[in-house]
Amino acid sequence: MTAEEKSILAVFADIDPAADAIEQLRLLGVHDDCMNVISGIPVTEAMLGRPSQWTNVPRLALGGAIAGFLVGVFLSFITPDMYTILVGGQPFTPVPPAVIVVFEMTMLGMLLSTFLGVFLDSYFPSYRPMKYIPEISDGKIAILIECPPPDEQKVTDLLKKLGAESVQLTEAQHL
Amino acid sequence: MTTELKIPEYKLAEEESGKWGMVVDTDLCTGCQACVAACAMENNIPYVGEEDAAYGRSMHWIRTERFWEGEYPEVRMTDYQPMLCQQCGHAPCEPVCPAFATVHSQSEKLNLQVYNRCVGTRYCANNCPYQVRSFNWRDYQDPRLRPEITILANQFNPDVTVRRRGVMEKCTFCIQRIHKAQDLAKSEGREVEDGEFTTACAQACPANAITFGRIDHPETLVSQLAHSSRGVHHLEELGTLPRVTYLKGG
Amino acid sequence: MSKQISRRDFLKLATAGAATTAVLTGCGPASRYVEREPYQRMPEYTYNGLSTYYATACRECAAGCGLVVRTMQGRAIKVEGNANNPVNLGKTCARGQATLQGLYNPDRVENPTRQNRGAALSGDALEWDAAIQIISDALKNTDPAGIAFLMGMAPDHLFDLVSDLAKAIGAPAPLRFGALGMFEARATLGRAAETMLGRSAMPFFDLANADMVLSFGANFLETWLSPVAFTRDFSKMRRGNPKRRGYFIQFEARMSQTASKADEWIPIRPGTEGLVALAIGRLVAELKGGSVPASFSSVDPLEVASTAGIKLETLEHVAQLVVGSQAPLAIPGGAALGQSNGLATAESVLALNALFGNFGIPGGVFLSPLSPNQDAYHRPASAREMTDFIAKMEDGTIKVLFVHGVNPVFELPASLGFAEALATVPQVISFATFPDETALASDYIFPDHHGLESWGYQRVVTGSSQPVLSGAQPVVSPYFNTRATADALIAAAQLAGGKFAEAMPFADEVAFLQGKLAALVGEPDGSFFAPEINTFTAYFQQHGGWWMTAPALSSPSASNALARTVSPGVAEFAGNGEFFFLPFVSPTLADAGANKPWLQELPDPTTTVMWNTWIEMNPQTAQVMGIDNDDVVEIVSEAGRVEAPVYLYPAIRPDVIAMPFGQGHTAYGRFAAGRGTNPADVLGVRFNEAGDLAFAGMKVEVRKTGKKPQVLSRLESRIGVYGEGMGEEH
Amino acid sequence: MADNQNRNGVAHDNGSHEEHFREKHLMLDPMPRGKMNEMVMDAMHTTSWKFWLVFGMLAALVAYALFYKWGVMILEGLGVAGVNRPAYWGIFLVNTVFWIGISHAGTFISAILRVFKAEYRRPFTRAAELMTTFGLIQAGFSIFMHMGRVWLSYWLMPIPNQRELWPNFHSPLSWDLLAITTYLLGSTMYLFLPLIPDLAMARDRSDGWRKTFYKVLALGFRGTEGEWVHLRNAMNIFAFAIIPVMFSVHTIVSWDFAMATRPGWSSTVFGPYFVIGALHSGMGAVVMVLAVVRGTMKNMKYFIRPEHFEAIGKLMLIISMSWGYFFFNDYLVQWYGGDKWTKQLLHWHEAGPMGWMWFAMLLFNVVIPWGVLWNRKWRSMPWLLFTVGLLINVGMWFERYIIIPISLTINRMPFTWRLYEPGIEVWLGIGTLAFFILLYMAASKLIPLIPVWEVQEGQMAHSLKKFGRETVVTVSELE
Repeated sequence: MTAEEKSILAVFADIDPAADAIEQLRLLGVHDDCMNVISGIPVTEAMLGRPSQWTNVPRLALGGAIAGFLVGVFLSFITPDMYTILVGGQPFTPVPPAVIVVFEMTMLGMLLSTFLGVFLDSYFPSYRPMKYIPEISDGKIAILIECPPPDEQKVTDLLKKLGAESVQLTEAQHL
Repeated sequence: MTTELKIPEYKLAEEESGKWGMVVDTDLCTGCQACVAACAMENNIPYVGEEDAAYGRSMHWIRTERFWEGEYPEVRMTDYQPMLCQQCGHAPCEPVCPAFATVHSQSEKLNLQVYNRCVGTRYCANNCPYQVRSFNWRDYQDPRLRPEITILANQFNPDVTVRRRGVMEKCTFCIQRIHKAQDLAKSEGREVEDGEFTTACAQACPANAITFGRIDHPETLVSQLAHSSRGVHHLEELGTLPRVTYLKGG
Repeated sequence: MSKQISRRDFLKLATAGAATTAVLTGCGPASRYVEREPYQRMPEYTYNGLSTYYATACRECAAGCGLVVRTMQGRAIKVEGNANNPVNLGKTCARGQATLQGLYNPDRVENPTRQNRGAALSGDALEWDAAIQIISDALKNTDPAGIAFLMGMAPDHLFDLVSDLAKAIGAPAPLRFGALGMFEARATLGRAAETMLGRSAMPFFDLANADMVLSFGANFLETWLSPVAFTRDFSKMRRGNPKRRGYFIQFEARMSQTASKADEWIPIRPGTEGLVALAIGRLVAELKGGSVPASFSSVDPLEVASTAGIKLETLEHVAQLVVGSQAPLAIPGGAALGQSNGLATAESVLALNALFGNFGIPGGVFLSPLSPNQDAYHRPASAREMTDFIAKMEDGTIKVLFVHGVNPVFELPASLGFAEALATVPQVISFATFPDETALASDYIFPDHHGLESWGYQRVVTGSSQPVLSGAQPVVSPYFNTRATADALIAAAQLAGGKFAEAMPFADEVAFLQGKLAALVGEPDGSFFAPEINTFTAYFQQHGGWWMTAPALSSPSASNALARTVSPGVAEFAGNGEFFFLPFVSPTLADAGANKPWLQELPDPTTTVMWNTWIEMNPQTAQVMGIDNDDVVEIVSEAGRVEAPVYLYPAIRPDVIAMPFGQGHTAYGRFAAGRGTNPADVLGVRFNEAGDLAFAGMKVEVRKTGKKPQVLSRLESRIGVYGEGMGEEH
Repeated sequence: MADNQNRNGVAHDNGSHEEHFREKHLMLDPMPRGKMNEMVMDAMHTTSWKFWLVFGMLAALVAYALFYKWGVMILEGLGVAGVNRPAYWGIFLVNTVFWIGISHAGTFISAILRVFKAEYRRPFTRAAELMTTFGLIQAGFSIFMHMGRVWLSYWLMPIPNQRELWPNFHSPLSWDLLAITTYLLGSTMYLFLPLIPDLAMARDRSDGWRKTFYKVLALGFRGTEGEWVHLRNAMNIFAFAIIPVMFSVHTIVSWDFAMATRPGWSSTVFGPYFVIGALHSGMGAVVMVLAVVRGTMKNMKYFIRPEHFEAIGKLMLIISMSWGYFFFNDYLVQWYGGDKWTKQLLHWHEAGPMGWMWFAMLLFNVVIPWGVLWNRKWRSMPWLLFTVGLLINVGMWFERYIIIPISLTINRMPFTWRLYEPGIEVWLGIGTLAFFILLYMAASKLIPLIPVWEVQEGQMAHSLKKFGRETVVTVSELE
């Protein structure tokens, strides 16, 4: 998919017609991979009958948590040995305070990596031109057919028949 | 045949001895303030002026406390009680400092204050049960703010850092004197002898109420006095293991 | 104790450097000065990081304690006690410690100044040559009978020099005065010693060896006579003998710092101390059985108890304690003697000692030895003598007045009129180091060095059983353009020529000193032996003086004391006020400490007040009068009035008002001027039989001023110590 | 969340009944998304001269009270403040604890209520979450002001000095630093994630500098399936993870005190006591903010309705009761222990010169909230809740003031006891308050204060269902 290519963008006001349209398009031979749904509210894949989306966010979160845990361990058990200082008759590397440090660093690692995970998975930030129309943020559901469809006119007609508010050829533009 | 049960030697924290110790005989202390003045002169302690002094900001490293008992005519003043850093073995001030600015010396078994590492959170002072830490609330020693310091500064002890605003300080058991004595002893290839030097307060005390020395040597005067039956430790129940023993009562 | 040996070792180490320099370089003042250098620059004669220690004498009061001053790169860094000096044995008081703040005081007189009696330091600097010309002219052009010297209380080399000069030119002998001497009632002690102990000398109380001490107003732990020595002796009395702990009872209307260390504080009515002493004596004599001497039998203990405002049982209890003790000792002093019957009180207390049978035995009463190069005991002038002096100023007898080491405008009660009299003296030349009130009221100020920049010696009047001459030497070179008064006088006398030059045939101050020390050369029983004067002077500097190794106390006879009848009666009080007025010398500031910031910031031992003057009142009295802490009240006497904030002091008789002396300067530098008030402003012109001021013989009124309360700067917490703000019960 | 008014079974006319529901409940009063977008954008763009007046005054106040006065304090030292021995800590730490407390409400609403699917949260999660971030910024200011040598504060960061010396992790202040950093970063990220779709919405409806501003911030979000999935996953993780962080932050703040060997401070209940206290003041602050937003901003009466005040009021009542419980627990244990110093301290609290504050604290934190919030009608009144929220905040500030400088007066050395009298820190405290409001005002004009997509999602999920004669609200789970 390149930005120059034009794609069909069909805008629906409701979930039901959009779900119908996706089903019909699939019958028309438009592969799921060629379709993308853009919506102003989170519409689940199940509602639209779309295949499950893959996300790395939970894994990244776990990875971040582990990294944070290790940083916490480093801070509370390794750094005191680099320059040993006795305070208040406590051991150099006491466990109870370490629990706190390890906990905070684990959580920080997890939260940071979750946040970064969204960026990574969603390719944020991206200021390149993209296929989009502003009505989507009015709560509309748009189906974006990104592969050249088998029969452009037929698809357009079908979509219109199924209740699309508008069907248009869009090209990528600056948002 | 009986086997002798061997109990492993276990040392209570309380038995852990410090290296340097002090004994203050409150029966002898006359409250004369010579120790306070001597300490201020030795350690470049700033005076804060009337207003700040009235507001609890005076910076004496040692103060003589006294209370009243009863009412006139049966009124009695309690013994003067010089209060200074107790050089706790387990000092509550130490662990709470985030910058490691107050730490325990492993070699001298003293509670150190590292001025140039202090960022002024004042947590140590809050956590000091003896309230013997003083904070540089202002730049008391800055000649730009106090022109008289230009000339008064001639008496500054070059062995002691002059502290600026925002830094905590406290009694150090005159560590500069400890170091000097140790350096001298080392250069002469011997141990520091008891009584070879003493702290400024003990040196000045006209009543000989303050005795300073090695408390880890049983034969020194200070350790003998510290084990006297009149000896008490302040707030001992907190487990701070103070190195200053007060001799109380008649 | 092993400690003492090691301390001596320490001093040997410490003064070794000083000894060699002194012996090798001879003794001209200039040759001994070490220039101030930046700390980065290390001159070749110093070791990196090593200090040089000089032994000298403390000039903060007249006790004559020995000091060892640590210097570095020409700066005085720290004052320590001279462990060998028998007066203080290595110890110092707070004022001694703070002497450096006088040396490096920002408000010193920096140059010889034409002051012209202005309100502030004029800043009209002169050359020293011109200054010496002025002194010379004053000496030469004035009828010797019109030349007067007023000196500080310390019996030092300058006093000797001025005495010699005055004698040689036919001027009246110089007068020594100090507020401490006034509040100590030294003249009274001297007279009482004369009548009861047989000789006018300073009595010596062997506190260290006593086991039952009755003090009648003597504030010996504060400023009295030789406080460091007394504090050491007190410590020995308490703990010196492991078998017993000395017992201490103080009779005083207000709990002073000294009384606060007493096992029993008995607040008797002011002016009844003599009667109480006699009553105790009678009870003791009766308990012991045998005859009761006449002085004692004339008092009725029950009557005395009611006059003194205490219970008879208290006196009986004291008498029993005395009888049960081995070495009882009674000490008269302080406000007890500053009464109309002060002399009789002192005599009564000495008689009590005679009754105890403690004359000349350990723990008893002796006569202090004379200082090594002294012919007789010279006590400082009493207030009555000062009054005569003032009269001579007023009637024009005194044409030129030289003032050194004393600040009478501040120290004398205003009602004596010193300041007014001073204004009538045609020429006043001050040698003050600091711009004090008297110096500002002078025509010229030719500033002397600070004590630590000076040569000299100081005779020790009491405090040691050995005869002691404390030696002083400069520990640093003079910081400002000052000159030793001795040098200035020698130079002026030589400039004047004739009999003046003949009287002062010395090259400089040190030559004069050597002349005075010559008598001690070859003396065998001293702290050191030197065969000739230069070595003697070098050792004198190294040791910080010269003293006999053996005690030289003389034992008075008790028979005279017991035979004599004393009847102190009750003191008379001047004024119609409701309250007895009890001024006392501030233990931390004393008479001249107010210009040292660290002394100002030292909390008063009993009240913990810093930086101010206060008026002590019994809380019950204050409640009745509707007065609270920090309220500014006015004290009105027949002689004057003074204002200060109130401190509700729990340990003072309800009929007594007390106030510390030491603050209330109108000049004397930034730390002293305008701070607090001076109780001397309310003292009247009343004397006791010995000519001492009856400073405690006033009755005053206390008036509310309605002014904004002045919060006293206290170290103590009013919440924690007095429970303020803690509600009804805590 | 059904608000069932017809418990007595009296059936009303069906049509008016639904109308009634619609009036009351935002979730049952749907509006086209476009219309809602417009309303939110409109609210953001409409700025009256009054706004600028207040804004200017606050900006001047921030410049003077916060930055100028702080500069003075940095140059002169802490002597210009009221701290002394023994009250080494003063209003600086009172404010730190206070602002961290305020920040807890945002997380509570946007995380805990999200996890428990309390639907009424939807319109004001962002308003609350903004308080977290802005409150933490003020807490940061306050804690840095407190330091004697603030220019060396980087020494507390977990980085070594040239001798490999790291900070001391034994110190509760080090824990604090890590926890507050974690919380500030976490809550800011958590503020930002749900904001992305709204920023995209704003981007689509703006031009000029605002267009660029939103374009940059929206990161290129379009609302593709993948983006939503990643976002929702992340938000889920955040919602769960930020809760323990929130608890840890205020617990650790309480440990700054509880770790100390001081009478009154050394208490095991301080952790939860402080957390509840934080929520108490935080919820009070949320209602205040909501009342102001509703009262002053355009179109906000639609989004923020009495039902929200009613719901928060109920929470406030529960939290107030919990606070009372913890307070009593702490008090009782300290009292019963009978330690000499603790007894003095408790006495000092009540009978000392600041005893009025102790009683005012109980009045504002317990008596007034309980007296007002039990009544459904009363707690639906925005102005009344604003007042109660204000009083709770004053009361909670008093609580921290009592715990810190007033308790510091009493220690084991009665010779040093001294009352704390605030100095320049009053100005600095006012400065942080002004800065908080200023940031909030700026935010209200720069970012959509209402998470429109969440509101729309909620409206989609809500419906009315009849059970016999009774019409009830039902919510379907869309996620």
